[in-house]
Amino acid sequence: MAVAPGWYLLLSAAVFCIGLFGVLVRRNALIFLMSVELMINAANINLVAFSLVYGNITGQTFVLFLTALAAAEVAVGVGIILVVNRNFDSIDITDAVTMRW
Amino acid sequence: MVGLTPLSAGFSLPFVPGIGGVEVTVLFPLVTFLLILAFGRYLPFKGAYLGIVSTGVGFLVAVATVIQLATGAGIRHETLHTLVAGVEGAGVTLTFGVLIDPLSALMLTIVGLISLLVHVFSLGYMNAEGEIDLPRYYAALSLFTFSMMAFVISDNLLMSFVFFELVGLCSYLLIGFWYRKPGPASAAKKAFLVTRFGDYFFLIGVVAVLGTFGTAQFAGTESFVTMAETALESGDASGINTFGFGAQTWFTVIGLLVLGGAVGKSAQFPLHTWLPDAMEGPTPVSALIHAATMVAAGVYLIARMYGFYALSPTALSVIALVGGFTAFFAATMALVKQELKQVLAYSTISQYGYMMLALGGGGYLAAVFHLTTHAIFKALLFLGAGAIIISMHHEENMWEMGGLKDELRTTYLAFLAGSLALAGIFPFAGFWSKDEVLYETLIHALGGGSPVLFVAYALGLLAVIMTAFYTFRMVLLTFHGEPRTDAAEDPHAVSLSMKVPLVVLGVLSVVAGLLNMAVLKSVLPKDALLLERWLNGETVGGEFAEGALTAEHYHHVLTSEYGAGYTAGYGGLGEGTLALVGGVVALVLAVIPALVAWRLYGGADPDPHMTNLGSLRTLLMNNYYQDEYQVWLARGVTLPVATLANKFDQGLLDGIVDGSGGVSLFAGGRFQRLQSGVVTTYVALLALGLLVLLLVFAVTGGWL
Amino acid sequence: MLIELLLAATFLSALWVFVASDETAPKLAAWLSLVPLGLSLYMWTQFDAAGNGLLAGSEIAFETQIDWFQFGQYTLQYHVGVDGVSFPLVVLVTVLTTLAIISSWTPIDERQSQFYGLMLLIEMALLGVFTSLDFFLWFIFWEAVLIPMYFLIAVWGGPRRKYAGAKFLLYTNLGSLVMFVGLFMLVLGLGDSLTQLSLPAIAQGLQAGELSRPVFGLAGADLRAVAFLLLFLGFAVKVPVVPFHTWLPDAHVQAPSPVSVILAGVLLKMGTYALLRFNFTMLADVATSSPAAEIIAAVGVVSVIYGAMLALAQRDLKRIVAYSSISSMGYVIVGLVAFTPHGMSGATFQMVSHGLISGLLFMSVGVLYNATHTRMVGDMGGLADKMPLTAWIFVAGSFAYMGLPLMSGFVAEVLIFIGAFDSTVVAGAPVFTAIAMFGIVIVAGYLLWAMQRAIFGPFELETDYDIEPAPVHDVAPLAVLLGLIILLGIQPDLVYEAIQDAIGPVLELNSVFGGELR
Amino acid sequence: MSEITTLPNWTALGPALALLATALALLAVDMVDPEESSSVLLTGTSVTGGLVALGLALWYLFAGTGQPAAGQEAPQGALDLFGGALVIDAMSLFFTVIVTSVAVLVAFASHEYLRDHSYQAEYYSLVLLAATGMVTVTAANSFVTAFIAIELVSLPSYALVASLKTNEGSSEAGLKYFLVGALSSAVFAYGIALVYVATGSLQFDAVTTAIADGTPFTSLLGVGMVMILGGVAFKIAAVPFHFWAPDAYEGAPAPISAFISSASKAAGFVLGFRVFVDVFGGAMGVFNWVNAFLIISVVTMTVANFSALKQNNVKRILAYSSVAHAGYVLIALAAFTGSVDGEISILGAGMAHLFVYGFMNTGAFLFIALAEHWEVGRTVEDYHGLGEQAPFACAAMTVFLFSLAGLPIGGGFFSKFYLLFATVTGGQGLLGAALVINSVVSLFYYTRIVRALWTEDAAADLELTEYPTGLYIAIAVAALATVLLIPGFGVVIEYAEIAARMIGG
Amino acid sequence: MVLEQLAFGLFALLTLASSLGVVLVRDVWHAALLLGLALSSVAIHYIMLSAEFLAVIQVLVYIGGVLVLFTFAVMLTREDEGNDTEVSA
Repeated sequence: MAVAPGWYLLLSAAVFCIGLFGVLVRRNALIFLMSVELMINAANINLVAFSLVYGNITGQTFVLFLTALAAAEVAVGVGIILVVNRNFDSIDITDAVTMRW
Repeated sequence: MVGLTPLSAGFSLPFVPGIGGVEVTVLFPLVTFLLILAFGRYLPFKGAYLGIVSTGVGFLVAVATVIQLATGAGIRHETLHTLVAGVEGAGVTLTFGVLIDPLSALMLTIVGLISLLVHVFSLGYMNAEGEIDLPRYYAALSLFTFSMMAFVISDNLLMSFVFFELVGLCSYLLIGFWYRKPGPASAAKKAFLVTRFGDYFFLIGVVAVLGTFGTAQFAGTESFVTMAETALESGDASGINTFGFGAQTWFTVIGLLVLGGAVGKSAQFPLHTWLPDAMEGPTPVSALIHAATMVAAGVYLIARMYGFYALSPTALSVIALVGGFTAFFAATMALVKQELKQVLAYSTISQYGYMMLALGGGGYLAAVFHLTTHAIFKALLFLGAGAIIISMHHEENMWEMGGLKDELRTTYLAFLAGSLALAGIFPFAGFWSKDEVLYETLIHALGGGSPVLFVAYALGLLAVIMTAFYTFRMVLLTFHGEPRTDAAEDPHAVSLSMKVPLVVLGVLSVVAGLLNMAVLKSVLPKDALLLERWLNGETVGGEFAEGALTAEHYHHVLTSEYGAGYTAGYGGLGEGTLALVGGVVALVLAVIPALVAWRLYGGADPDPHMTNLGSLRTLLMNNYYQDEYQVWLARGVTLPVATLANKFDQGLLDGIVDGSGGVSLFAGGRFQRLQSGVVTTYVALLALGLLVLLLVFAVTGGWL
Repeated sequence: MLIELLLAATFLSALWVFVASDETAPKLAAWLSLVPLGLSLYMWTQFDAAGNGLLAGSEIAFETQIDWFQFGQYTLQYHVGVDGVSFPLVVLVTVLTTLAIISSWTPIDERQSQFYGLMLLIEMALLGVFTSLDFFLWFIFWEAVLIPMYFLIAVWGGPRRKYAGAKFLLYTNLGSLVMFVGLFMLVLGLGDSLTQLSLPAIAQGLQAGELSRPVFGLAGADLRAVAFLLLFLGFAVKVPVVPFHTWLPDAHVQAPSPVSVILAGVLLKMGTYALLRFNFTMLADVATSSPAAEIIAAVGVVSVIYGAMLALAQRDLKRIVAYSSISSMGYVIVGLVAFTPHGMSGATFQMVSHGLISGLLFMSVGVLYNATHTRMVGDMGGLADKMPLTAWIFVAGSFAYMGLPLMSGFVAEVLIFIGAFDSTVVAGAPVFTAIAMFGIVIVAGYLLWAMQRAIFGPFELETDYDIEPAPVHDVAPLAVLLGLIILLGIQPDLVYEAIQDAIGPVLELNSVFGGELR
Repeated sequence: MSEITTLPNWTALGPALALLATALALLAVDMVDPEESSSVLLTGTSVTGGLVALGLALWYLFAGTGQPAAGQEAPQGALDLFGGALVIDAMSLFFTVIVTSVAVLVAFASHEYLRDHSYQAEYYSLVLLAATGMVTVTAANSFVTAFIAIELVSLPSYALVASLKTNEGSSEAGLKYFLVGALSSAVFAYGIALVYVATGSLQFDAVTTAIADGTPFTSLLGVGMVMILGGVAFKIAAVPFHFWAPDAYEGAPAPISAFISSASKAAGFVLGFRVFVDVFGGAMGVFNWVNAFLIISVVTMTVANFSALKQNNVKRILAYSSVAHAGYVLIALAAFTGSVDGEISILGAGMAHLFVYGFMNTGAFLFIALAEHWEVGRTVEDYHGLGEQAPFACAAMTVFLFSLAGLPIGGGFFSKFYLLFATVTGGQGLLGAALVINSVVSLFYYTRIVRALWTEDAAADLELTEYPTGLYIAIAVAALATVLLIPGFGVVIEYAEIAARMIGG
Repeated sequence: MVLEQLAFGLFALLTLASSLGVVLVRDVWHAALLLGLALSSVAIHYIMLSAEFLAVIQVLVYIGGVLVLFTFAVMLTREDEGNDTEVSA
C-alpha cells in the first residue's frame, strides 16, 4: 500500500466533517441530502481502504450495499422533498415548522 | 380474692338482692335507659315512672347492701367482665368488677336516694311544666344513674375512669338539655371540655398506674394500693416499674396526675369554672349531678384510693391546699351572686373544697362524712331552688323575689333546714361534718405536719364565715321581706311530687349529722360514732383480707414512717377538748355572720349593700376573671396557634407539594422549548450530543 | 378457597354492576356486596389462625399458595391467607363497603353503574391488600386501589375534585415507588438464599441472617436502615404521617362522603397495616433501635398533636374529620413503635376502631350534607331539631372519636397509651405518651365546638326547601356502625384476642434482637 | 425441538418471509384490482400475513427454536444462517412476536382509517415491508445485515409518515423524520466503518473475537461505538437523537405513529441489545457504554416526561411518552452489570417492557386514530366527555394510559416495576431515583387525558355517530392483551429471560 | 511510490475541495455538480485502493443514478426556491 492507511482515515474524517458542516449550516433540503451523501462516502472511503489493509472484501461488500441504500435513500428523500415542496412551496427546511413544542 | 364472699351473717330483705346482687343497681338503670331510648315517647309520663321504679329498686338494693354489711356480711370484690384479656405474661388485663365495702355501699345509697328523689321531683318540675323531649331527659337521667352507680362500685382505677367519663357525658347531655338556646349548648361544651382537661391527667395517671404496677385494682393484696404500700414499707420497689424515679416521688407524681381528674370533676380551683355555667341545665339535674353525686365523684375517687395518697405527704399537702383555697375562693364569689342557683353553685364548689381539704388534711372520715351530709343538704337546696323557680315562673334572680315564706310554707321550712345545715349551725348536719373537717386538719397541722396545712385550715375557717353570710343572705332575700315583684306576690303552688322529696331531704338534713357527732366525742360513748365504726369496718364480717380499705388502716398508713408521716397534735388541750373548742369556735364564726346578714338583709325591703365593696365587687361579680382567662386560653392562645398551624400547613407544607408540581410544570415548559420545530436545531443538538459523548468518553476512556 | 371466592365474587360483582343500568345499579350493588360480607362473616366463624402470618411457627387461615411465575431467581406466587392482624381488617372492608354503598343511594345521582362498579372494584383491591401474602401480589392490589379511588374522587367529587384526585394519585404513587425500592433493596440484599417473594419468606429471611449482598454499596445494618427509611417514607404518605399528609384533606373534602368513608375507614389503614407488616415486623431490629424508635415516636406524637391543632382551625365539617384522622393515625404510630403487647395490638385495634368511627362520622356528615348542602359549621346550627336521629348519631360518633369509654375508640386509645407508656424501646416513652395523650383534649375541643355550632343552638340555615329527616337507608348504616363501635367498646376481645395472638410473635422479635420484653 | 430437526434451517426465517410475501402479494392484488373501493381484501391479506408471521414466530418460540437444548448453556442453540449474517435465536423470535403483533394491530386499525385514501395497497405493503425489515433487524448478526435491515425499516417508514400527501403535517413530519434519519444512518454507517477499521470484520462474532484479541485502534473503536450508539439511539428515539419523534408521531397517520413508536423502537432496541451486550460486551474498557446509556437513559426520561407535562396535543403527549419509555427500556443497558446474576434479569426487564409496551402504546395511538377518525380534534380539551359517548373505547384508553404509567391495570405495571427492580439490582441509585420521579411526573400527564375523557363535560356539539369496527377490534385486542399481561406476565418474563440469556450468557 | 502519494494528495485535495464546494456554493445546481465531482474523485480513490469494481459502481450508481435524481429534484423545485443559498449558522 503506497499511502499509509492513516491518511485515508484523515481524508474520510475530513469529508465526514464537511458533510456534517453542510448538514448543520444549510437550510436547503437538497443540499442537506447531498451532505449526507458525502458523509456516507466518507464511511465508504474508510471501508475500502481498510478492506485493502485487512485483505478481505467485507468492507467492499458493505460499501456496495451502502451505495445502493444511499441511492434508495435519495430516491425516497427526493420524493418526500417534492411533497413538502408542494405543501409548503419551499424546500427550505426551516419553513416546515408547523409542529413544534 | 375473687368470688362471692359468703353472706355469713347477712340480713336480707325479701325479694331484694343485697350485696350479692348489687349489679342490679347498675343494670336496672341501663335497661331503663335503653327502653326509654327506644320506646320513650310511648311510655307513660315519657319514661318518668320507669325511671322511678328502676332507681327505687337501685336504692332498695343499696339499702339492703348497707344493712347486710352492717349485720356482718363480708365485703365483695369480684371481676364481672373482662374487657381485654392480656396474653399470658404480656400486657395487663383490663377488667370491670365490683368492690362493695362500707365506702362504696354508703355512696351507693346516697346516689340511689338522691337519684330516686330527683326522679320524683322531676315529675313535677318537668312533666307538669309540659317540657318537650322528655324521653331524652329521662334516658339521660337513667344513663347517669347507671354510670354513677357503676363508678361507685368500680373495683379498679380503669373502670373508675370509664364511668367517670360516662358520667361526664351525661352531665354534658343534661346541661345541654335545652340545646336550642345558645347558653346551655355552650355551657355543656364547656363543662365537658374543662373536665376533660382534668381527665387528661387522670388518664395519664391510670396509664401510669397500670404501667407501674401492672394492675389497677383498688383492693386485695395484688392491688396497686397494697403494692405501693408494701414497696415503701419494705423499701424494696422491685417488681414495680418506677420509671427511674424514687418510689415515693413516682407515687406522688401518679397521685397528682389522678388528682387532676378529681380537680376537674369536683370543680376545684382552677378547673371549677364549668360548674356555675352548668346551672343552665334543668334544676333537678343540678341537684342530682352538679351538687350531690357526680361532683362528688372526684372526692370519692380520692377516698377510694386513699391508701395510696396516704403514702405521699406532698400529694396530701397539694390536695389540702387546693381544697382550702377552693373553699375560700368560691365562697367569696358566692357572696355577691344575684341568682339563686349561682349562689348554690359557688357554695357547692366551696363545700367540695372542704372535702378536699379534709382528705389532704388526713381526715378521711371527715371527708366521707361531709360528702354524705353535703349530698343531702345540697340536693335539698337545689330541689328547693327548683321549687322556687317553678313557683316564680322561671325567675331566678333573688332580687325579684322576697316574702315567699308564707306562700310556700313547706318549701321554706325544708329550704331553711338545708340552709342551716350548709351554714353549719348546730345541730344541723353540716355543723357536724364541717367541723370534723376543720378539726382533722387542725390536729394534723398541729402535729407537726406541713405548714401548708395551717394555711389551708385558715382558709377553711374564713370560708366558714362567708358561708354563713351568703347562706342567710340567700334565705332572707328569697323568703323574707316584702314581695318585690308580681310573680312573688302570687307564686305558683308547689306540687306534691316536688314537696315529698323536699320533706324527706329536709328531715335528713336535720338528723344526718347524728351519724358521727365527733365534736362531742369526749362526752359520747365511743359506739355513738356510727360512721367511724362503719368506715373502720367494725360491722363487716368475713376474712380481713380486704382490711386495707378501712379508715383505721388509712390512719395507720398516714401516721407511719414510710407513709405521709402525719401525726396528730392537740395544742396541749387533749383530744376531746380540742374537738369541743373547735366546734364552738366554728359555731361562733357561723352565727356572727348570720346575724350580720340578718342585719343587712332582714328588713322588708333590703338594700343590695354591694357598693360598699367597691372595686372588689366588680372582681367578685366577674368571678376573678377566671372565665375570661380560660376563654382567653382557648380563643386567644389555642385558636391563634391552630390558625397559625393551619397557615403553615396550607402555606408551607402543602405549598411544597403543590410547588413541586408548579416547578415541574415550569421545568416542563422549558424542556419543551428544546423542540423548536426546526430540523436544523435538531440536527445541531444531535451533533452536539454526539460530540459531548465523544469528548466525555474520550477523556474517561483514555483515547486521546 | 374462601379467599379466592371472596375476591372472585367481589370482582364479578363489580363487572356485573358495571354493565347494569343506572337505575338498577344502586340496589344491585348493595345486594351483591352482601356476598363478600356474608362470606367474611362466615370466615369469622371458621377462623383458626395462630401466630403471625409472617413469622415462623404460625398457622395461617384460609391459606392458598400457588406458583405463579418465575422472576429471575424468584418465584412469584399467588399466596393468600389471613392472620389475626389482617382478618379484622378484611371484615372491616366488607362491612364498610356495604354500608358505604347503601349510603351512596341518596348522594350519587349520575353514572350510578360506574360508581357502584368502582366501589366494588375498590373493595376487591382492598381485600386483596389485606389477604395477600406474596409481595408482588400484595403490591398489585396495593397499587390497584389507586385507580378506582382516583375515579371516585375525580368524577363524583366536589368542585376541586380534579385537583384533589390528581394529588392523591400522584402523591401516593410516589410513596409506593419509594417503598418498592426500599423493599427490593432488602430482597436483593438477601442474596441467593431467597427464592420467592412471599412476605413470610422475606420476613423470615431477614430475621434469619445478615444481608449478604451489598446493594447501592450498602450492606448489613446500613442496608437495613436505609431500606427501613425508604419503606417508612413510602408508607408515611399513605398513613398519612405529618408532614406527608397534605393530600388527605383535599381528597377527603372533595370526595363524595361514601368515598370518604372508604378512604378514611380503610385506605389509611393500608399504610399502618403495611408499616406493621414491613417496618415493624420485617425490620423490627431497626424499628427498635435508637434513635429510630424515638424519631418515629416523635413523628407519631407530632402527627397526633399537629393534626388535632389543624382540625381545630377548620370550619368545614369534613375537613375537621379529615384532619382528626391524621391525628388518630398518629396514635397508631405511637402504639406500633412502642413494641409492647398492648402498644402494638392496641394500634392494630385502633385501625379497626378508627375505620368504624371515622366511617361513621364521614357518613353522617354526608347525610347532613345531603339535606343542607353545606358543610360549613357556621352555616348549620340546630340540626338536632330537623334531623334528630342523624344529628344524635353524629353526636354519638363524635364522642366515640373523643374516646368515650364503652366505645371502641376508647379501648383502642387506652391500650395504645398503656402500651406506649411502658415501652422499653423508646427512651422517654412516658413523656412521649403523655404528650400524645393531650390529643384527647384537643379532639374534644374541636368536636364539641363543631357540635355546638352544627347540631345545637337555634336553627338558622336558610334554604328554599324543607329539611326533612333523612330516609331510613341513610340512617340505617349509621346505626349499624354505631352499634359495632359500642359492641367493640364493650367486648373488644371479639377481635382483640386474635390481634394479640398475631402480635405476640412480633414482640418476641425484640428479644431475638437483644431487647427485653416487658 | 423435534420440529427443528424435521425442518430446514432457513424456515426459521419464516416470519420474515411471510411478511415479505404478503407485501408482494398486496402489490399483486393492487395490480389485479386497482380500483378496490372497499379495502377489506387488502386489510384481510395484510392481517392474514401478519398473523401467519406471528403464528410462526410463536410456534418457533414455544417449540424452543434458537434456544439451548436441554443440558446446553446459552447462547448455544442459536441458528446461524447465511454464514452468520443472520441468527435466529430466542431473542429474535421474541422481538418478532412483538413486531408482528403490532403490525397486525396496525393493519386492522388502518382499515377504517384509510377509508378515503388512495394508494391503500402501497400503504399496506410498505407497512409489511417495514415489518419485514424489523424482523430482519432482530435476526441481524452482522453490521452489514443490521444496516441493511435498519434501512429496510427506515425507508418505508419515511414514506408511510409522509403518506398523507396533501396534509402539511404529514409531509413535514416525513421530512423531519427523513432528514434526521438520513443523518443518523450516515453516522451509523460511519461508526460501522470505524469498527471495521479497528477490527477488520463486520460479522458480530468475528468482531467480538477481534475485540477480545485486542486491537491497536482503540480510539477508533471507541468513536465507532459512540457513533453506532447514535444510530441505535435514533431508532429508539433517545435524547438527543429523539427530536424527530414528537413531530413525526404527531404528523404521521395515527396507526403509523403506533407502528413506528412501538415496533420500530423494539427493532432499534434489539439491535442495541445485541450490538452492545453481545458484541461490545468486552469493549467496556474502551468505551464504557453502560455509563453512556446511563446518562442517555436519565436524560431521555427526564426531558421527555417534563416536555409532555404542559403539552396540549394528545398525540404529542403520547409521542413524548413514547420517548420516555425509550428511556425506561434503556435501563436494561444502563443498569447492565456484566455479572451473570443480574444482567439476565436486567436485560429481561427491558425486553419484557418492550413486549408490554408494544400493546399498550399501540393501543393508545390507535385510540388517537379513532379520535382522528371521529374528527373530534387533537387537544386534550377536544377529548372532553368522550367517556360518555364511547365508554368502551375510553375504558380501553384508560387501561393503556394507566398501564403506561405503571398502575396495575395492565402489564405495564409489572414491567415498570421489573425495571425499577433492575435499577436496584444494578446498583444504579440515580437511575432508580430518576425512574421514580419520572413515573410520578408521567402519571400526571396520563391522568390529564384520563381526566379529559371521564371527568369533564363534553362540548355541546360532540356527537359520535359511527363506531368503526376494525379500529374497535384492534383497540379491544390491544386492551385485552394489556390486561391479560398481568396474569400472563409470567410467560413474557420467562421468554424475555431466555432471550436475554441468548446474548447475556 | 511517490507518484502514488502525490496522486493521493491531489485527489484528496480535489475531494475535499469539491466537498466543501457542495456545502458552500449558493446555487443548488452547482452544488449538485460539485457533488458529482466529489463522488468521482472518491471513485478514483477506490481505484487507487484496488477496488476497481466499486469504482465502477460508484460512478454508475452515484453519477448515473443519484445525481440524476438530484438534478431532477432541483429542476422541479428550483423556481419556487428563491435565494436560500446563504450560509446560515
